[in-house]
Amino acid sequence: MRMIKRERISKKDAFRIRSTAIIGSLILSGLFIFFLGHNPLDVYLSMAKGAFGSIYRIKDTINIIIPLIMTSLGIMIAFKMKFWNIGGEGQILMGALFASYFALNFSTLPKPILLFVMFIAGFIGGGFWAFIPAFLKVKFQTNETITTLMMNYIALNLITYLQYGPWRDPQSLGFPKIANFADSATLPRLFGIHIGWIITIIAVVVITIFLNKSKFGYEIKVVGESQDTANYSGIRVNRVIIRGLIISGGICGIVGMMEVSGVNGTLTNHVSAGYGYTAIITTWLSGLKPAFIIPVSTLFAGLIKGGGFIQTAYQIPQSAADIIQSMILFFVIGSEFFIQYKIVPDRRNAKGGEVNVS
Amino acid sequence: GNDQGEEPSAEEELTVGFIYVGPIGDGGWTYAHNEGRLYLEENMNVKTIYKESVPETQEVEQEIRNMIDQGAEAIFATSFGYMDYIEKVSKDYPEVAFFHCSGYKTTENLATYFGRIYEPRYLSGIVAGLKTETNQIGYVAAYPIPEVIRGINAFTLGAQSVNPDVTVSVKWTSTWYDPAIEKEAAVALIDEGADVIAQHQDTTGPQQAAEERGVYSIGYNTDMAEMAPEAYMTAPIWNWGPYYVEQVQNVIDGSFESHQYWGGIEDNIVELAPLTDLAPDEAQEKIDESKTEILNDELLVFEGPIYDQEGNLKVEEGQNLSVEEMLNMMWFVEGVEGNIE
Amino acid sequence: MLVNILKASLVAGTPLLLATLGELITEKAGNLNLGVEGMMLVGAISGFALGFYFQNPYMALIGASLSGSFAALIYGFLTITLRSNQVVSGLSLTIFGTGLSSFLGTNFVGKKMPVEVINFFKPIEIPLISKIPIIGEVLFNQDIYVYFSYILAVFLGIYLFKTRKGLNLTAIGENPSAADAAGIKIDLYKYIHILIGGALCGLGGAYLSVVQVPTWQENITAGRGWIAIALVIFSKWNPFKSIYGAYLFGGLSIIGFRIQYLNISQNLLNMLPYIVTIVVLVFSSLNKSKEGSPPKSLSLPYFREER
Amino acid sequence: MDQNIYVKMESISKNFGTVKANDNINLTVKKGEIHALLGENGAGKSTLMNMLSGFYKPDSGSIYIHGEPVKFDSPKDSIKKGIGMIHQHYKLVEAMTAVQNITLGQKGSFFLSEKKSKNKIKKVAESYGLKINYDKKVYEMSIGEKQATEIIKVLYQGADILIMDEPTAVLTPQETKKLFEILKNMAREGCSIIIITHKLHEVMEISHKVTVLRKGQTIKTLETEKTNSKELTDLMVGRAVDLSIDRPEVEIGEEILKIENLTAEDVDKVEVLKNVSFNLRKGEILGVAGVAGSGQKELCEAIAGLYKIKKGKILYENEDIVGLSPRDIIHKGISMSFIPEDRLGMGLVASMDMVDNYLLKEQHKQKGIFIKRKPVKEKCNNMISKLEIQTPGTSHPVKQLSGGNIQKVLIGREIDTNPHVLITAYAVRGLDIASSHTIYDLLNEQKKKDVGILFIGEDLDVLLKLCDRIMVLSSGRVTGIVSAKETTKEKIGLLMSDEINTEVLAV
Ligand SMILES: Nc1ncnc2c1ncn2[C@@H]1O[C@H](COP(=O)(O)OP(=O)(O)OP(=O)(O)O)[C@@H](O)[C@H]1O
Ligand SMILES: Nc1ncnc2c1ncn2[C@@H]1O[C@H](COP(=O)(O)OP(=O)(O)OP(=O)(O)O)[C@@H](O)[C@H]1O
Ligand SMILES: [Mg+2]
Ligand SMILES: [Mg+2]
Repeated sequence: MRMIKRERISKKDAFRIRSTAIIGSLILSGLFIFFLGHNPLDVYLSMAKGAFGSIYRIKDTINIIIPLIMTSLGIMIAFKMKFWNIGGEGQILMGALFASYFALNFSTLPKPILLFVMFIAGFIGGGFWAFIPAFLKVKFQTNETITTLMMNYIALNLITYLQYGPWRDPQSLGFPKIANFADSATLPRLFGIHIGWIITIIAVVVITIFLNKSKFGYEIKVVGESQDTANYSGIRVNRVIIRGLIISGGICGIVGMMEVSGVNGTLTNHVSAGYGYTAIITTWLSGLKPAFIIPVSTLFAGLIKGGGFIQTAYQIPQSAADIIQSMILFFVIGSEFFIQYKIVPDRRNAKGGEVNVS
Repeated sequence: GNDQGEEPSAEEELTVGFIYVGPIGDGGWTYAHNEGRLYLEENMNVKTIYKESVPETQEVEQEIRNMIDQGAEAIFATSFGYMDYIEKVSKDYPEVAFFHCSGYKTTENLATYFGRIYEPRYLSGIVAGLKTETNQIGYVAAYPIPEVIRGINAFTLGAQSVNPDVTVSVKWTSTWYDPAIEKEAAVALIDEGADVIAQHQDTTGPQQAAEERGVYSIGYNTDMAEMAPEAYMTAPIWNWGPYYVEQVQNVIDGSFESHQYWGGIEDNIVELAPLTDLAPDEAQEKIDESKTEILNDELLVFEGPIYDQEGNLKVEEGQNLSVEEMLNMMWFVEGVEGNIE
Repeated sequence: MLVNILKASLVAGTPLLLATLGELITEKAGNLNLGVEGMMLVGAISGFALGFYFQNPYMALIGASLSGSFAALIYGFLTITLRSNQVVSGLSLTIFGTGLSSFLGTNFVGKKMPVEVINFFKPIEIPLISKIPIIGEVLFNQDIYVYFSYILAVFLGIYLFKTRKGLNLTAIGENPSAADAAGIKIDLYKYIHILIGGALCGLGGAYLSVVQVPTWQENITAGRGWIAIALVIFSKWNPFKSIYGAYLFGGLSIIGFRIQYLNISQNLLNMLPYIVTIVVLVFSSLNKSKEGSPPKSLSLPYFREER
Repeated sequence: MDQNIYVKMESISKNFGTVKANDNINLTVKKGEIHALLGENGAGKSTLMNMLSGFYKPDSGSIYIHGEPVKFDSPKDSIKKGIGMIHQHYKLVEAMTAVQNITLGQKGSFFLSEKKSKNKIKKVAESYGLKINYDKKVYEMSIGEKQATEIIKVLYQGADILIMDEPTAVLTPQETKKLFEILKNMAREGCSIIIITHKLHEVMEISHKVTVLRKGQTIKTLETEKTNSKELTDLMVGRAVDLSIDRPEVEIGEEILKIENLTAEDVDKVEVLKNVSFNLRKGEILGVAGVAGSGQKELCEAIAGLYKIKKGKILYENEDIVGLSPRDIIHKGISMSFIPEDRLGMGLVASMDMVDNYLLKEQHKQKGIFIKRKPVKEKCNNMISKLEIQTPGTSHPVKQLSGGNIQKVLIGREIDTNPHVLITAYAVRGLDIASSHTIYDLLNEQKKKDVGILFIGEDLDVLLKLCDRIMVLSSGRVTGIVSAKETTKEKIGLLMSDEINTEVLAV
């Protein structure tokens, strides 16, 4: 047997391969669930119900889908430039922090104005947090994987510091809690979900157009493919990287703003909820295409939600849900191989023998 | 809807939900609550469901709704940060009884509960005060919040009640949960001369440090005797089970009412773990004495005169700290070395 | 005081050093494995569980390293044989390792490592040299795990820079196609080094659960795996330099307890290691020499027939 | 079977997707024979050799080495059978020294001993008259040195079957001559050598036999002595072709580009251009000759704004453009086009299609924040038909095109901007004869449009036939500028070897 690269694969075949992978992973996880003493089918059904089984749950799941899509969009822009931004987590936190500053200190502003200010502040907070590694990268060629990761920890400690120190709500009996936002700082709801979903839909459309049709989106792609070429063709590479990263981080920052304003109603060091890391996976699984980010994020949110649900339903520990989630991931990731390559029988050497390898 | 995983049992048993902030395997705070849940299951014919590692975000609301979907009629939420979310949800489900640990907001059907762990901490201070030879006790603590500070103060007062020369040095770790870091903090304290280590942390890291360095220790949350047999003397511990049984019984009987519960030693929700052989000989006697006084309300831990670190008189002779003042305590008593920052 | 800080830094740096070395040789083979945290956790629980069951320190070590390798094998199969994206495979491995370790660990919470194991890992004074002022106490009065880790770093340094196999490995990380043309078995090398890397990460995790705080607690590594990944870059893919990196970082993570009288918020002090990492990275990137740059093929899959 | 038949490949086929790279190819090479492989770009030469060296696995067919059937699963298997290949793109580890590269993958003691290895390597190398600096890192090496390292590596592995894929494409005539001496030497010692080259005179000079491939098929194997360039070309292309290079007479116009005392340094502060001065006039092709690494690349990049200049002036229509970035140069409307040496690394984006590659230059002309692809698509289609570019369409990634076609896309794009100055670096490197001639024709066409062309070349015959003047660079200095009609290969060769000849500077 040997493998060869596929030239092209039809959508149907690709779909077939991916579905096979998912079914394979379900069978394997099913065995695992079976050994835990449950009926796998029931558990899967329960997962689906847990994620999409009622209006409430659908809303809850959408509350995860929104930040996942937005963060993936942000990270994708950086990834297009081959700038490995794994700092989504910190950028979300900083966006949340900046937005919270206005929510806490300017709550008397009229609601639309305050929300707009918070939105911009969120963008700036995340953008600023991404700007630092971007600047270090273009100025000193500092490895961005590490700097963005380190920035996550710094942001987390900064918020913890504020939460336990200067920003602690004096009314909370000394508990380390930042005050709840006033109504003027709370995102309005539409169909029972904060309007972040509208922002998200707009963002998907805008970013799709931005990447495919705008000059800047085009420049981002060129820089990602080859900096030498970009330079040669008159693109200011450093500037594109810095601007691109500000947008990338800014979008993550908006996630932070939406989470504090639309979901939690206050700032805590949990707002990022791991979206910055999960989005790396969803971004990659969607092949850096905005349109695919939506279904992938939806499935992923379902997996998170459903996986959490079976703990209460079956007392299957959270850790088992993580194991199932990672098994599904392993299969899906591995299946990409069969989309890119084909295994064919080795038909060489009709007459010949083996090479005599000592 | 009701999509329980298991077949409903013959009799209509009550379902009780627990929401934990950490993993039940933390060996500390959540572990102690989960022990309470198991105690409840053992002692009553109820079904319990739980969810671990629920962050203090809006996710709490979701988990509560999930549990109610599965028939939960009583829900215990065991972290302060859940307060606002649980307050909100409690209004949506007036038929469900909610219990929130360590918070202060109540509604018609939302009660709060907590324990005066500072009482057993005071008692554990006595053990430490008697044991120390260097008169320097180390205290590894997570975050400077009133709950922790109150414990440190009570501990210090307890130690001083038997040994006026004692100082308690505090090291903040900025984490509830990192065994290695907590251990390192304790090691630093030992290096600075402490010969007894106490902790307000959720892992046994500090116990380990004491064990290794040949000094003595006071645990927290649960009995940690097994973890550091050559260091551990006792621990202020949580005992949530009886409260859970009592309250669930109330729910079954239909006698549940919203309340603010802050139980002490007399309620059996907090206690001092049995002393080990390592505790000084006279400790048991001293403790029994103080414990009786506490039970009789003769001894109140924060009873004047109490001076703060700068020597200012904070509580005058004959005065007591009010509950409010205790809940807002952000100062150290005299004899504590460390900053609240 | 200084001696104590240094000694504690070594202890705090040991899990980091082992994991850093594990990731380092993985990256030398051209594979970026972001699953260090997962491998450490799997190693930590397996080390604890086996040590506990068998009351035997060797079983703990074997358990930790084999389970780390097992986790690495999943990653290796995905990225070597199936040529999957390394970043995503590694992240998934972290999810898997975190889940698996806490799943397996449920029964071990609150259990204590038997004395046989604890005694085995007590500090051992090395005769004579432990009497050298400062250095002796810091370097030669530690547990055998600490000795093992820094000796291993030196061995790995020699292996990478002075042996034929090390040269071949470096070539694979730099230019797999050239290595292939030179007749080096790329996949075999990758598998072996990724598995060894996993074993070292597993051992790093087990240092926490078996030696440092000999108990099992969920998520016992508390993010150290990520720091190890940073330390590989910090040490410029040089095992010798990873010694200072790990100990410096270990030191920074505990220095706060030693200078708390300065009255700086612990939360702010906690940022220190991360800020220092960035600053050091910036300074080291000022030096533009080709030495100490990442393996060129890092995180790129290799397919011989690809153009 | 005959032990003297070192290589026998029988009905070898290999497909890449739908591309039939090799279709039932046969090849036989005897002991001591130098066998040339000839064919247009994409004929399948490299593919065939990659199968012989274990890099690719054939879809079907048989291979016999020294009469024994073999089945290679990796290059390791082929090395064991005494096959060594020097690839079109060198397989060297940049960050390692020559010794390290050569010892790579070799059996031996566990610990490395540089000294012992070096002595052993030296012995092998010197027996073939090869000399290099063994401690130099590959990234510091000139192309010639890299090649020598590759050859030594293969010899050190004990190969008696040597495959060289376009070894001379990047060498100067002197270096080529030296290489051929070595190859002849090796053949005498009993090695079999397979060499791929696009230069017919080299085939005639060195080979005993030549096999012509076309579109993946074996066309014919001939004895070199019994054939000639004309026949080979016709076999290769499949029809009769004209191999002469035109030099259209155009009235040389006014000066458009003037370089004065240009000096530039590389990152290690070594001067790579030293006081370079020359001028370029409208309607002329100024050739630049020199040993590889004499500063040609830096000169082009400096003019295009891509290389930092230490001192000196670059006057474009009397305006100094030193210090301007490529973007500024483009935005100022300076009509200058640069066709870089590294087409897929600098001139084009490999994974993008033709339209997006065209946009690299075109986007600057479009107004607004959006990109308009429609008009560009039209231009691309025009280009395809005008330059006869072989491609499935404008939305096909350029990396999937053959080298010649990629080069046409690049040149076509640059020419479409109607430049006044056109700078090309190694425009025909790696291109087959037919493609090369298309490029020459394109350049001549531009010349007729009064464009000033700076042509960096490596083939002196081509420079002599195509250019109006030739400037020679040596170690970053201009050692002479001569009129192409009045000079000879020998004279230029002399200038290339570092001796300033003030007489000829006067031209
Ligand atoms: N790894 C590969 N993947 C896909 N297609 C390939 C690959 N290698 C070669 N091809 C295709 O196979 C055909 C033959 O290519 P090959 O490189 O063998 O030509 P060649 O004769 O060496 O040409 P050149 O003179 O340009 O080097 C071309 O169409 C080429 O695009
Ligand atoms: N020399 C030129 N020829 C044609 N169009 C030009 C030229 N210079 C600028 N333009 C166009 O004018 C517009 C504004 O120019 P410019 O590129 O400076 O925009 P910009 O927004 O400042 O770019 P950047 O974001 O890179 O700074 C752009 O659409 C650009 O393409
Ligand atoms: Mg501009
Ligand atoms: Mg070729």
